[in-house]
Amino acid sequence: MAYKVKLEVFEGPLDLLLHLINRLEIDIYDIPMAELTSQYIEHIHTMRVLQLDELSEYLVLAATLIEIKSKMLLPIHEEEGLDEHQDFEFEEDPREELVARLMEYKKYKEAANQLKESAEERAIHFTKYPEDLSYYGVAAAPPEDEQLNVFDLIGAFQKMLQRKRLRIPLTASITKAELSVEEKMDDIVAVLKKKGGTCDFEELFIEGDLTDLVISFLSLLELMKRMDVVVWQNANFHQLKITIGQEDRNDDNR
Amino acid sequence: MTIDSAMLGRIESLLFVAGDDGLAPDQIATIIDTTKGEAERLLDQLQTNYEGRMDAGITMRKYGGRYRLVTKGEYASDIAKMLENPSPKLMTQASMEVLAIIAYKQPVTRVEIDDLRGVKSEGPLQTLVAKGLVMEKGRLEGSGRPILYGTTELFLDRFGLESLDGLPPLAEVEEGEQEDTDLFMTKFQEAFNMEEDEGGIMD
Amino acid sequence: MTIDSAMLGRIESLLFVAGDDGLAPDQIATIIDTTKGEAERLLDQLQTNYEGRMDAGITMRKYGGRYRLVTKGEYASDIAKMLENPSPKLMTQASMEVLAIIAYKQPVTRVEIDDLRGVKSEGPLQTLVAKGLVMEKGRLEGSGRPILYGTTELFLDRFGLESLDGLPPLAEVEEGEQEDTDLFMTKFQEAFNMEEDEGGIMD
Repeated sequence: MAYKVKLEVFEGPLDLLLHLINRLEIDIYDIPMAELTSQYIEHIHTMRVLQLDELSEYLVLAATLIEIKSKMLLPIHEEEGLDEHQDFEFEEDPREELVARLMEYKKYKEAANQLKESAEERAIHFTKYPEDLSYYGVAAAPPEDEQLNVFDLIGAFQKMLQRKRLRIPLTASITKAELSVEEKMDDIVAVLKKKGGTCDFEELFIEGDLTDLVISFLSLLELMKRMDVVVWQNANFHQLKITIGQEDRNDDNR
Repeated sequence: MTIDSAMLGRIESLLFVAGDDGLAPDQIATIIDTTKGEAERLLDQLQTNYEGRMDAGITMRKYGGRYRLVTKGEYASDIAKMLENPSPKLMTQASMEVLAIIAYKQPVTRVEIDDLRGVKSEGPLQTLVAKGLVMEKGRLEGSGRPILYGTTELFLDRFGLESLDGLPPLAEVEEGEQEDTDLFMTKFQEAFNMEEDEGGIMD
Repeated sequence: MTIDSAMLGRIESLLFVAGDDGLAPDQIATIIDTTKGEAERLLDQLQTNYEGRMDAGITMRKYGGRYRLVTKGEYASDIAKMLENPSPKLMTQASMEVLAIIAYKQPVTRVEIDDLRGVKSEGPLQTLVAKGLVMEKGRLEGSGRPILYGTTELFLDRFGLESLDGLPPLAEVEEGEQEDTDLFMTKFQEAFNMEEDEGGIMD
């Protein structure tokens, strides 16, 4: 089994405490206060070196831990035996309140993780912008008398930011990486064959952005160099014509 | 059946136009001039069709009471390839914790959140408000009249929830007692610690 | 045939997200890892399916070498009806978006608003001006001297604000929240080697 070093971020004293309980494999319903307290304080020492802003909050809990620890050192009240627990007349365990707090906190910490999963599951479903309806007329405004909420404004703004984030990049950045001269040469030969072996120079440059056009041109140069195509014109200033090389006319695999 | 087909087409076109704003069943009903119940039946039908059709890249989801068209989950990686910045940044653990507390306990004051977490939550709380996930829902009567916080419509959308009832149930704290009483008792005896673990501790 | 179905779904999902921008066949080919020719064949197939399916509210059109999904012509009147809908919660979203941009970024030109939203905002803007929530606040110096827009007194009144300072702060950067704890923990881990973590409680 791989040894996993997990970078743990503590979200406060209770979080640190839960972490320690987990790491020390302590039964949360029967916390050994001495051990936990010393571990906790050891961690705080490290934190103090780093001047944690929330140090005071950690210290408050440290004081609580020490208080509980000292209460538990007090003589234990007489216990009558096993049947004692049936009349539910227990002394309060000094740890009780702490455990309740920890369990309550843990509940929401786990809920936070579940929510994170919900968000991840939601994020795989993409939506689209609403269509621009200005063609159909003017969009309605909020009804006259309605009291509006500034938080709706924020919601609307955030939604818009999200849309912006999901905007599709320009054609170039998608195609650039994939468009190779090699492929384009094949395309050009294919076009030529479709057109009966000859076409106008311009016909090879109808579609595409700048990158596309440059690649087309390079491909054409390469084809000329290989004598796969011939470029010619009837006279000066006439239309440039491209004709496929003889050996290519009946041969699919150049 | 063919009547339904045309109706489904109408609804699809409306949902398509609405995009991520989505439409509530009663809005749809008004536009296509039918009852809300009938609109909901048609929406169910539409959903079934999307899920059943292999050649459908989109399907329908209801978030916060409004239906919207979304892409099917299996195409997420294709779409991610196409977009400039596809994956949303995850929120910090602190923000998630505060959000969870607000979602489950709303309306709730900042002090309650602080107490629960054992740490000040002002920063994450403001972030959540600024992100439109959390909003003020009035004020608590009494001294200081502290602000009460709750979640927004956008929260439901971002977390894929139909309503707050759709929140996953909070883990039951009393699991040791109620679900596994025997196991609990066994541990109990092993520990020779018969005192107080019984009751009040957990809630 | 079933292989085609799944491919059609993939393409539909891409076109759906691409929206108005549309996609060129070679873009689609790149994403779904096939040839341009094959992509074009699939696009033809998709088009045929849309036209043939009565329950399809959308179809596909090619403009300027790029394919995009559009609603079928016969539903135009339904879509127009969305605008007249007496409780147009959907449409308020567009207006709200424009209003939010103006409120937070004022003074701002229409072009800036369009850029931010990625769609034309003339309609909602006119509506907001007509309703008195937004007004001209002079003109930008420079070419064209475009109109600058800002919010009105009525805006403050309707939103229950004393002044613009009362607007809650906005998170514009996706994750601006550099929380102290994170920074702290980064350093902390450098200094202190965390051993284990089995998960259980912490995860």
